Amino acid sequence: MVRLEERMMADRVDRASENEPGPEEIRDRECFREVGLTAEEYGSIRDHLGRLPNWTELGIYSVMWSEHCSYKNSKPLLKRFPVEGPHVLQGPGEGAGALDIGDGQAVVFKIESHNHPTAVEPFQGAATGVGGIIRDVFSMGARPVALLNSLRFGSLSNPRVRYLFEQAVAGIAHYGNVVGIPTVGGEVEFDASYEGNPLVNAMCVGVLPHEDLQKGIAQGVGNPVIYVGSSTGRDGIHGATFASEELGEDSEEKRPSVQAGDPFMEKLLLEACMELVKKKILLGIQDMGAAGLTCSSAEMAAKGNTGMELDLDRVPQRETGMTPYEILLSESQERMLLVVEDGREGEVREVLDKWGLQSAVIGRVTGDGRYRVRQKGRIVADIPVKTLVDDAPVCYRKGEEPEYYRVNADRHPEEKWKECDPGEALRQVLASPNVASKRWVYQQYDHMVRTSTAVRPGSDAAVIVLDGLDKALAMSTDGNSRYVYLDPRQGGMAAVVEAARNVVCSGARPLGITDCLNFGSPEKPEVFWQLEEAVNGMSEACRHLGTPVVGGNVSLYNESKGTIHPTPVVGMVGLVESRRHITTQEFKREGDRIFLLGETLPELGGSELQLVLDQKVSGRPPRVDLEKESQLQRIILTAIQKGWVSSAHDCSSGGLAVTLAESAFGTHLGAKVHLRTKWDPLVMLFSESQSRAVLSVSPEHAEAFAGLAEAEGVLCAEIGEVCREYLTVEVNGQPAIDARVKDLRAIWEGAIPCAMNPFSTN
Amino acid sequence: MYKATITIRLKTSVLDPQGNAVKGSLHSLGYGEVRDVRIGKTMEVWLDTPDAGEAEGRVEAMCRELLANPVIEEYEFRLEKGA
Amino acid sequence: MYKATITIRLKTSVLDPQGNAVKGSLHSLGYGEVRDVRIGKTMEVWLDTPDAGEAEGRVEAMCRELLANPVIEEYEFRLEKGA
Amino acid sequence: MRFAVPVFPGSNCDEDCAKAVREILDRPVDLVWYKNGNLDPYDAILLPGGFSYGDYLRTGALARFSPVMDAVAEAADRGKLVLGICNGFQVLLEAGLLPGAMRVNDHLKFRCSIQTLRVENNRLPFTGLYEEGEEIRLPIAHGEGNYYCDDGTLKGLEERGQIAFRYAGENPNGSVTGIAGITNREGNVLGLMPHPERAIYGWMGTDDGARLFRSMLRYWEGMHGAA
Ligand SMILES: Nc1ncnc2c1ncn2[C@@H]1O[C@H](COP(=O)(O)OP(=O)(O)O)[C@@H](O)[C@H]1O
Ligand SMILES: [Mg+2]
Repeated sequence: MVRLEERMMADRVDRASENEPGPEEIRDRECFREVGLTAEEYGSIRDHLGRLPNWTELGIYSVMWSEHCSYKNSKPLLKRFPVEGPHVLQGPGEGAGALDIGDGQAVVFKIESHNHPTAVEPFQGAATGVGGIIRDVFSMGARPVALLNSLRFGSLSNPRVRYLFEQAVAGIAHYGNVVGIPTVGGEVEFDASYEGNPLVNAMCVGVLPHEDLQKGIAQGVGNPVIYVGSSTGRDGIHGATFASEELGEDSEEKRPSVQAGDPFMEKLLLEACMELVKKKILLGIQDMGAAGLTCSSAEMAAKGNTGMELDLDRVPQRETGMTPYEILLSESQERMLLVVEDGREGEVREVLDKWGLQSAVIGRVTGDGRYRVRQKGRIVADIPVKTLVDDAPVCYRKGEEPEYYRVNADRHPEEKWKECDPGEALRQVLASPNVASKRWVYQQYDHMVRTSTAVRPGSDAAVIVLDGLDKALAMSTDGNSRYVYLDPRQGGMAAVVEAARNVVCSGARPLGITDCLNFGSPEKPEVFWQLEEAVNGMSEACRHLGTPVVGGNVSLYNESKGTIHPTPVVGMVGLVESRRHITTQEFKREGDRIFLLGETLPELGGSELQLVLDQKVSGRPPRVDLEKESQLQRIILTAIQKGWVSSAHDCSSGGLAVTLAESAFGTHLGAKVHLRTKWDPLVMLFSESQSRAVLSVSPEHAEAFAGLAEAEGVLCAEIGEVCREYLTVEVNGQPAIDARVKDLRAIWEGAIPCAMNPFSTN
Repeated sequence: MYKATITIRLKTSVLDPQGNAVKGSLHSLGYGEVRDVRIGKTMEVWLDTPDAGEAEGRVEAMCRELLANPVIEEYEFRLEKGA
Repeated sequence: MYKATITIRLKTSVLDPQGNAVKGSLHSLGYGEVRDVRIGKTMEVWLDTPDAGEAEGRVEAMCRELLANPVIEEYEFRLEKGA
Repeated sequence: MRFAVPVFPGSNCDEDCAKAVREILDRPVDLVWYKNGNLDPYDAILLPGGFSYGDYLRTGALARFSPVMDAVAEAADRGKLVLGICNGFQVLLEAGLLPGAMRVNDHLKFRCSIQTLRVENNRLPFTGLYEEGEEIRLPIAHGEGNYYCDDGTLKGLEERGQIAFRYAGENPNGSVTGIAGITNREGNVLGLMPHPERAIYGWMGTDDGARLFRSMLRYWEGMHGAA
């Protein structure tokens, strides 16, 4: 039964097109389900409006209340992250987080997923992911200085996976290369669980003087709302909702028309926006990302405690006959929304014209808290704006410890491999695409444009120097999904500490993180358990290391043929106090002493060795001791700052053996190593115990270095010295590895190119 | 021997930034009458196949499998006999 | 309104790296009968010109001036009236 | 000696080039917007790398029609030094200021790496401070650096010493006879795919590019006296 006032209101807000279901029809035929809304959600929309929503309004609510925009499933968990710290200028909530780095400067960074679009069209999907994250950063007023990424794909033996991987990498490369932001780092993991559901997470880092920091808010009643950039087409409609659903067999049908990126347009937008920021014209700026015009405009109004009125006839359109629903929900790329003081439109237009960008005043800020949209003189939506943002439903779900977790408690893989030869094992692990050189990937990225890349891809973290300052920024993306699968809490912690360790090994103090939580369907209790545990682990580690979470992104429903491994990815940024501290992982000089820091335990659950020898993932992953981890990081950083350290490389996938080999790659050097241990050689060499690193130290500082480690209570063993050409390792006096570094390197460098070109004859 | 001439175009709903850029340049060069530009690919494939029917089927398969990306592109082709 | 469909090809004397790569991929996908592949561009240009003769001249000029690079490419086009 | 760096929509190495001139040569340098058709105040022009007009149609093809390119042609004509780096090289080819054309890399992928080059001619305004035959290391970053010219043109380039640099060892893009950089007949216009401006300090991985800029300055001072 329709109440009288509902009917009256519904008359005032028009149906935009005869082809759309009317308000009553939506109610009677439950059309809200088509856009992913539940009956309860539909009920609250009615309550919020005090009448029946029309189709346009329903669309607006559906995207604003989707997981992608509202975080309805993850919000309660995200509250657990530490988000504060003395140097936090902007925490989660804006386009990207910002941290003070002294000298009046700040670093702005964020990571975001583009998993579903990549699964559908890998080149454009990955490329537009990069485009979106760049806009998030420059919409904060920051000049983007670096890009990173984190990739997950199925096995390269599958031709479809090779296609997806090849195209996604090419798309990432293309976008960043054209815009002229160096792609300086990242990671790639291959696992069958990503077969039909690859992950592409892109991170952007920017720098700005504090006073340039922008916000995405709509202020000042009467001020104009300006649209800039590409015209709106029908691309990516319902991308946000789509990203919040499982990819099923019918996704091919249901998928929205694919968004194509135009990095050239992005470059123009970037430069124009930087100019507007410098001219101090902007009151608010936000990019049109997920859920397009709707999300950006509604969020700006909600954050500004204002309202907004938009006239869709003024929105530049690429296609004809677009309905309000389509215009509002389109995810066409390379578009921004600006709010400026009334009367300054001319100044804005001048800058935009210079860069050849089209722009249009498409609406005004209002004071009545309504989100009102017109087309052809009719009101097609009229919604209390706060209900779109603040009243989005929140789902409090309950997790349930899965069976596999309990079963894994008493699996101890290391017991069976006693007879395996360590040298052979090393060759196999180096040939595993997870460990193998990623040069095939990063060679396609321009990692040197802007001439500030001091550490290029291939070392633990990338380092970018800052113009006019002695300071530099180190950055890394990390996450080991096998650890997270086996123990999400430990795996979550490991992602944070590994990222921090990478940054520390490069000479930086970790400042803070951004994260991307890639998980399966939260409606499955075991998936929700993974998510909750991982968030707890990450939070604990961040608290302990003093690295707040200043932004991130959640990507749920990553399921096609089964659920992906739970994959939280951490993007860490650290500050190098002086360029003199910049350190890389390669050995530098013959005769330098090699130290192993930290304790090695029999921890091979989820290890690369396990994967290579058993083709499976079982047991418990390495445990993280946060106290030990921070001690380790402290002494590495101190020793680097004292100028004692020639090279530093953290132990991660593949354990000590791989760490030693990688330290020798990229040079003509090798190492002679003697290990003493109570464990089996294979365990000693391939265990992935956390909180360890291999440093080479010049002989004159060796003693002081060992003293420092002892004083700090960090286990420190001098295990050998840097020599030429060969990697030889003895364990308890018995030869374990004896190889020419060149041969090992050929295996390590050849693995991915070979896998990508299985038909090549050479 | 057959020669297939394949034309691959972006679907009309997909943004063609290249076409837009070329249109812009044509305008500034004084070709103001240009209304729209769309850019695609053309491929000439020579096949050692004796039979037209077979050639047709094979080219169709190549297009679907490799040459065109059905998500954003559409294709058509014609066959000619001889060189 | 006229629509010009322009085909731009690499001159036969110029090696076509893309065509070669595609040929290699086709072979490895089992299309062993493929002898050669050459890849070029196709452009659709819509002109607001009432007269066919004029359209012809203008398109010819665009090709010479901008659309093709005479060092490595050759072009041809056909005109159609209407949309 | 005053330098101009023309900026096209989509240029992205313009600042890097200007920085190299300021820091290595300590000479004045201006970024010049592509709509500006006057380069009279400048002694040398650096066409920067990047993706002018998004590389749409063909690399360098759309940039060539801008007013600043008329001025570049005029400057080249008057014997001023013109250096085109990467996309700048591609623009010079499209503009006909250098012979030949660019194709996509033979492996079809964008390639960013530090390559070894051989200095083929050190009697050019740009190479005076290198040894002839010297091997130097410079970064490349391009998807279309596969230089092409026909046999007759190649013969002419070789005879007149217009080939400035070739890749030594691996040819990263398939260019004809490993060509990495060529000049015009007069030798005052150089186009090269590698990026000397990305190789001016050791921490960048190599500083072999600094001498290219210094060579230009030395040449100019030789002609005009230090100023
Ligand atoms: N997708 C990628 N993009 C750019 N660089 C990458 C990518 N994947 C790996 N790399 C680079 O390769 C090197 C090794 O990566 P990884 O094995 O993940 O290092 P770590 O184990 O220290 O985190 C790093 O310098 C990293 O930045
Ligand atoms: Mg590492």
